[in-house]
Amino acid sequence: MTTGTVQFLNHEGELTSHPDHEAEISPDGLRKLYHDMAWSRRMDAEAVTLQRQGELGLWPSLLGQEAAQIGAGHALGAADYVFPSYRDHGIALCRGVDPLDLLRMFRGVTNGGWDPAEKNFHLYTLVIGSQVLHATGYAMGLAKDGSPGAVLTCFGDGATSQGDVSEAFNFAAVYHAPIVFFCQNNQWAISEANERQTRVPLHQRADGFGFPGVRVDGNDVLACLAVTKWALERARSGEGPTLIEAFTYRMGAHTTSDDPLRYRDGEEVAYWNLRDPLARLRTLLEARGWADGAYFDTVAAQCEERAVDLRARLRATPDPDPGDIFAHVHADGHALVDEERARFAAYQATFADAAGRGE
Amino acid sequence: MTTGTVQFLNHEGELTSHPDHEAEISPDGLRKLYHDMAWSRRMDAEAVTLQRQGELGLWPSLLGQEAAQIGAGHALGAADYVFPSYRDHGIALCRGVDPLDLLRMFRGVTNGGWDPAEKNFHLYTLVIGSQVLHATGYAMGLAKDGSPGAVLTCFGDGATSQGDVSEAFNFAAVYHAPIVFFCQNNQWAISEANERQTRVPLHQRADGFGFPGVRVDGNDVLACLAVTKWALERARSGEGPTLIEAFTYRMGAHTTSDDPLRYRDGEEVAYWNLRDPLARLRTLLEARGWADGAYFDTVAAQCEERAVDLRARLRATPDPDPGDIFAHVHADGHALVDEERARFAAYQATFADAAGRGE
Amino acid sequence: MTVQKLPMVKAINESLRRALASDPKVLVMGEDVGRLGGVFRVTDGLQKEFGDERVLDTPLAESGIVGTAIGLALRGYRPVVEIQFDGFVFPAYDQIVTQLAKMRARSLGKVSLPVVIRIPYGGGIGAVEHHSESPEALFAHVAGLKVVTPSNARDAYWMMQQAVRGDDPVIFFEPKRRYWDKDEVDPGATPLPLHRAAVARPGEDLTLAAYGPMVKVCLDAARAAAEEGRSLEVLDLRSLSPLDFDCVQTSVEKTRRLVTVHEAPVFFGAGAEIAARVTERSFYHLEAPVLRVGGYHSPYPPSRLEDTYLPDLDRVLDAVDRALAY
Amino acid sequence: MTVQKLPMVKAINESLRRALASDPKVLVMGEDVGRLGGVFRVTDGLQKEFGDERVLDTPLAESGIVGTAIGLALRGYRPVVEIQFDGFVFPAYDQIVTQLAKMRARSLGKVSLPVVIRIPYGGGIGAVEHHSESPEALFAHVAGLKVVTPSNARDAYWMMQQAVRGDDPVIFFEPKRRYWDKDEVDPGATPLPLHRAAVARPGEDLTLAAYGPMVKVCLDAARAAAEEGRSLEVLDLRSLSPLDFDCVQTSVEKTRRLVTVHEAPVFFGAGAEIAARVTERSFYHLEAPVLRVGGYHSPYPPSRLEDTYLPDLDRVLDAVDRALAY
Ligand SMILES: Cc1ncc(C[n+]2csc(CCOP(=O)(O)OP(=O)(O)O)c2C)c(N)n1
Ligand SMILES: Cc1ncc(C[n+]2csc(CCOP(=O)(O)OP(=O)(O)O)c2C)c(N)n1
Ligand SMILES: [Mg+2]
Ligand SMILES: [Mg+2]
Repeated sequence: MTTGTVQFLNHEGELTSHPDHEAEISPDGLRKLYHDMAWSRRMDAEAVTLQRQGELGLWPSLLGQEAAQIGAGHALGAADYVFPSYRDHGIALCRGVDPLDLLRMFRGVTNGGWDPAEKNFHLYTLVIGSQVLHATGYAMGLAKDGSPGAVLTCFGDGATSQGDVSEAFNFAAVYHAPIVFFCQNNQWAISEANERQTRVPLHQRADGFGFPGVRVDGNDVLACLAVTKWALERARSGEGPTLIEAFTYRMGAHTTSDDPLRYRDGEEVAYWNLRDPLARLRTLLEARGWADGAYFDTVAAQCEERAVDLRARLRATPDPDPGDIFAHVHADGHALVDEERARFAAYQATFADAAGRGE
Repeated sequence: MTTGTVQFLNHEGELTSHPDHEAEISPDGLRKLYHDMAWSRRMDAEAVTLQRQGELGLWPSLLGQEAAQIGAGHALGAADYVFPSYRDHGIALCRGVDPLDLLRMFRGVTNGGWDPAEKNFHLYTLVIGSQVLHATGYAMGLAKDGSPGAVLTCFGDGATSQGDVSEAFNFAAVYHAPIVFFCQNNQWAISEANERQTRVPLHQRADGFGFPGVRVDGNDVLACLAVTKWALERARSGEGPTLIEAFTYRMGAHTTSDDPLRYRDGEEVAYWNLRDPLARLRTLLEARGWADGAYFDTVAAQCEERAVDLRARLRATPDPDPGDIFAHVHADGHALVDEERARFAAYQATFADAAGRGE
Repeated sequence: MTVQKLPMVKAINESLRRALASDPKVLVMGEDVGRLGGVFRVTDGLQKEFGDERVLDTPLAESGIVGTAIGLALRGYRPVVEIQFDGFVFPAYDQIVTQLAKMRARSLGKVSLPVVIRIPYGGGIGAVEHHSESPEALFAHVAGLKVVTPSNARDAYWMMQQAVRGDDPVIFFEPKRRYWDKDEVDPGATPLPLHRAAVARPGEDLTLAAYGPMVKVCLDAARAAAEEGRSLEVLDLRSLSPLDFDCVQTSVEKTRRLVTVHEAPVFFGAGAEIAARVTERSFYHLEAPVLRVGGYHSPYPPSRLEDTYLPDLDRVLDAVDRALAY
Repeated sequence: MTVQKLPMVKAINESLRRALASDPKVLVMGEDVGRLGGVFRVTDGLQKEFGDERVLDTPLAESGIVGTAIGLALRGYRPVVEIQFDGFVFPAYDQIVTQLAKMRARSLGKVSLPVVIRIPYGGGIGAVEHHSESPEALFAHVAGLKVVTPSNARDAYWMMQQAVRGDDPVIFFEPKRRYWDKDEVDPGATPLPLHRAAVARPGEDLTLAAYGPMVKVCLDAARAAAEEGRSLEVLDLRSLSPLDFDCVQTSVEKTRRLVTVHEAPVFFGAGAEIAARVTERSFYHLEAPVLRVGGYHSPYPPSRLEDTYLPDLDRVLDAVDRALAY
């Protein structure tokens, strides 16, 4: 069992160490991490703006969770498979998912729509906790196949209260499944603070099911990367599941529909603003001379460009075909769906006819 | 946290001790415990026989779990409330429930039928794990009321896999509810041995939710009594929930419908036969001279008499009134149920008429 | 509270406030119902007023919420549970179906479970998946539950009062797209019995039977039809279990034609039960088969398609035309 | 396997054996399905033959079973899940309704979930609570699922073959009171398509539409009626979603009268959907309203009352009389 919270980069941007784990530190690697965190933040901000402008129905912002997600995302190997929740845009980007796919979902164009097998990144799951069981089953399948991959599944602190998540912990333990449970404890489940969800630190939950639980500083990308890598490696080498509690903070609202001022105070937010995951990495990079102002300007400009492109592509996204309502329900057809589709087409045609007759 | 398995009476009938707990030992108390264990075993055997004779549809035998149940049952105070599973006949007897009520249920006369509030003993619950949440809610209510009571809820090793049980653990922890989770780990969930349900000893599950878990020798009535008393006292005095894992053994079949020869070997059964909860207490009582042959004969005769009486009363149990189908669905009535009840009566009447006309 | 024009969210809020104030055993519990006042603000201010022993922010576990509510009810409390959205009731479905619905019968009437489960339901608000469903049939089929759904603020106020006061479990479906529609609420009025349907608009030529969010659509349809000289009667069923078939029968035996309207998929939906029973009751009165307008047999679509998926005025009138063509 | 007379348990057992043998991706999972071979012995011997990597004794958690089966299906497996009894499917209901049923649509067809969920269902075996229920309507209403139920061993064999080979989730209801009834099973035969209804007995005067355990009751009723000179046609629906309305329509347009029979409560049950749709399709052909025989709107009673609760020959014939009296 790992002791204490794993941290390699404190909020002052200084490197620290931990007896049980080791960080990989290279200027190149750190810059890449910084870049991906910056892009996920920029992409996220763009989505929030697009929602404000009516282009999206809703957006759950990852603001503050960039280190957790980019750290975990960088730990993944090509054969690994991710079962995300709905706020894991950073991991999606690491997997090579086109952010437009994420936006299309929150635009209401589709309820998912990307091919999970293409990037080994499953569809977002909105029902809290459900995907954790899917992930466990998938991991059981990996083991059956003798596959070299492992599964990483993401969920929030609130999700740990769901029976499904406990059942998944237990199935994973019993079947010794190659899986990493990656819990982003961002302190809040909408308006409910951690103490409404749990009496003890969440990584401790794993003890009761018989596998290790580790808390990492979720705003420290190096710690998230190192511990997730370690846990994935454990999984791949047949040592079973691990629970990682990435202790982080939801700096923004739960979603664009939420108003956190109703339930949490500015002091807490201010405290966490000082612990911003990007700022501390930037401090480190600058202090070591591994990146300078020009580098950060370039990153910002690149992100800006991509954000502009993303916005343009989103705006150009056509509305879905009404036929989608019927097209994908079953693989082998279903008489009633076929009948309804036909009737729907006939009904739609009456409007076309009416329009045609100039009515 | 209690260390190791709590035991005060080993399977050779010798008294042992434990650093964290203390047994109450008095000849009178031990005789009472022995008596109640003997009666629960005898009653249970009678029920099995009655099932074989077609008087009951099914019976889940408690054989082997007498110490766990009578120990826990004796720990209860009058204000405490029990949420049993379906095999907790021993606790039912301790609470003063008429065993006929239990038998009526397994005869198919009612799906429950007794008034839980009368003896503070809830109806049996057949859906694995459900009652653990009810118990937790009830305990939350006790706390709200400032009641001096606590809740004891029973469930099996298999039940710990259900999401509901984990959710109950968490609710109880978060609300600091006055509840004792009494898990009778009888090693088997029908045909599935413990290692199919959990990777670690079950009492450990509590750690992850933030309250103590204790393993007791479930075939040692003294240990079960002492630890349950301690846990109930903790609950009553505001120290929150406790999980007790009573490590015992289902000596018989899962139910009268089950054939354990299909899935477990005689060696295991023989091993546990040596650990019979009644035998060891009898050994102790005899060794200390606290009971002699005459005492045991009297107990056996008393049990026999009551069994005969129980059998007679069961046989005299009338079949339920068909009107029961409609009578108790709603407290405030329901138009459809009323309509169906009326139609049913009219339909039944046609047979009476037909019979009346000699058809 | 005096007579006021209130949106439905506020009407339910006032009704819960009254319930909490008048009976110390009433509790409100659910995710985010306390400090936040619920994602729709239905429970706004209640925790502040009654404290967190009466208004409980619970862990994120619907089965746990309903399961502990059952336990609290056994202890004499009267919990009003909020399920945050329709699509999230299913983790609690086992507790509702096997425990909440059956415990009274199981105890031969010795135990009652006065638990109200509030479920904001239905579509039309541009939400993401699982936030727009209409699972009422999945509860109406289950014996031991009562299932109601107001269509307007006034009914919402009163039906909540009645649901909380009753001794039976009630699944209380709140049409979220009508949350902000206002109506006059008079806390001194005498309400209709909880399970009585209402004639929302009288008419002669055909009956539209609807509930919850679709009552407004039907009223709009009736107004549109009136302009073409057709007189449609609109029934607001209000309760699905029990369902006021007497009211439907009376209406249908007058109009001789019936169209049912709901958002839920037609297949195995409420319209089927209404059609079957009314046809049985009024076989010789019907001049056309009961026609059903509802959702398609596909998962609720992404929001950009919901206007296509949901019954609207045109689809209702199309069915009216078809029924009148018989 | 050659042509054999088999009880339904054994027919399903053989069908699963064949499925496991012919496709290494097929898995069997559930509580007690391995070492014990299931409480009804449906999976008897399969773990011994195929090993515990193919036939899994799972932890006691239905949501976990279905949830991990979904994950296994995403990984390319074809799990056949056993729910031990009808009343224990509800903890898995959330996974079935919100995940299993919807994932294909959610992915715009990129993902298929070939998961079969076997549920022994129905009453008549003198069991304790939760062991005799008929929750099929609660699945048929849910888009994205297929719901089937054989009435005899031969169909059970073939329908299981088809369910496992298909790429869609199938809820496979097994009428446990017919588990021990024998029928000839020919593994070389050509089966009826999975979702096609069958005319179990042709007749002229009235149609009885049933499925699963009630087909036998209807056949018995038809035989009894024949003695009184009444010719009843019995349909074995076999599939509830989709439901073969063409078959029902054809029959009803011949007989002009229809009685539906199922064990599940009538209210919001399958009979309602059949009545509503057939009445719409064949309005002018019907000489009587569709009558429905089924369970009452009360929780399934204790076993000593189940004979009273369950539709039987008398109740079917009573409905037949009433329908013919129109
Ligand atoms: C089963 C279920 N219940 C309720 C909700 C509504 N809901 C959406 S997000 C959320 C809070 C989730 O908190 P957490 O798990 O901590 O994740 P976070 O949003 O903080 O990333 C809730 C209650 C849901 N989506 N699913
Ligand atoms: C939700 C649910 N699933 C399945 C069953 C069927 N079943 C009845 S008892 C049992 C095993 C229970 O084992 P355990 O919890 O260890 O209790 P024990 O019977 O050993 O006392 C099972 C699977 C059930 N009753 N409820
Ligand atoms: Mg959170
Ligand atoms: Mg057990």
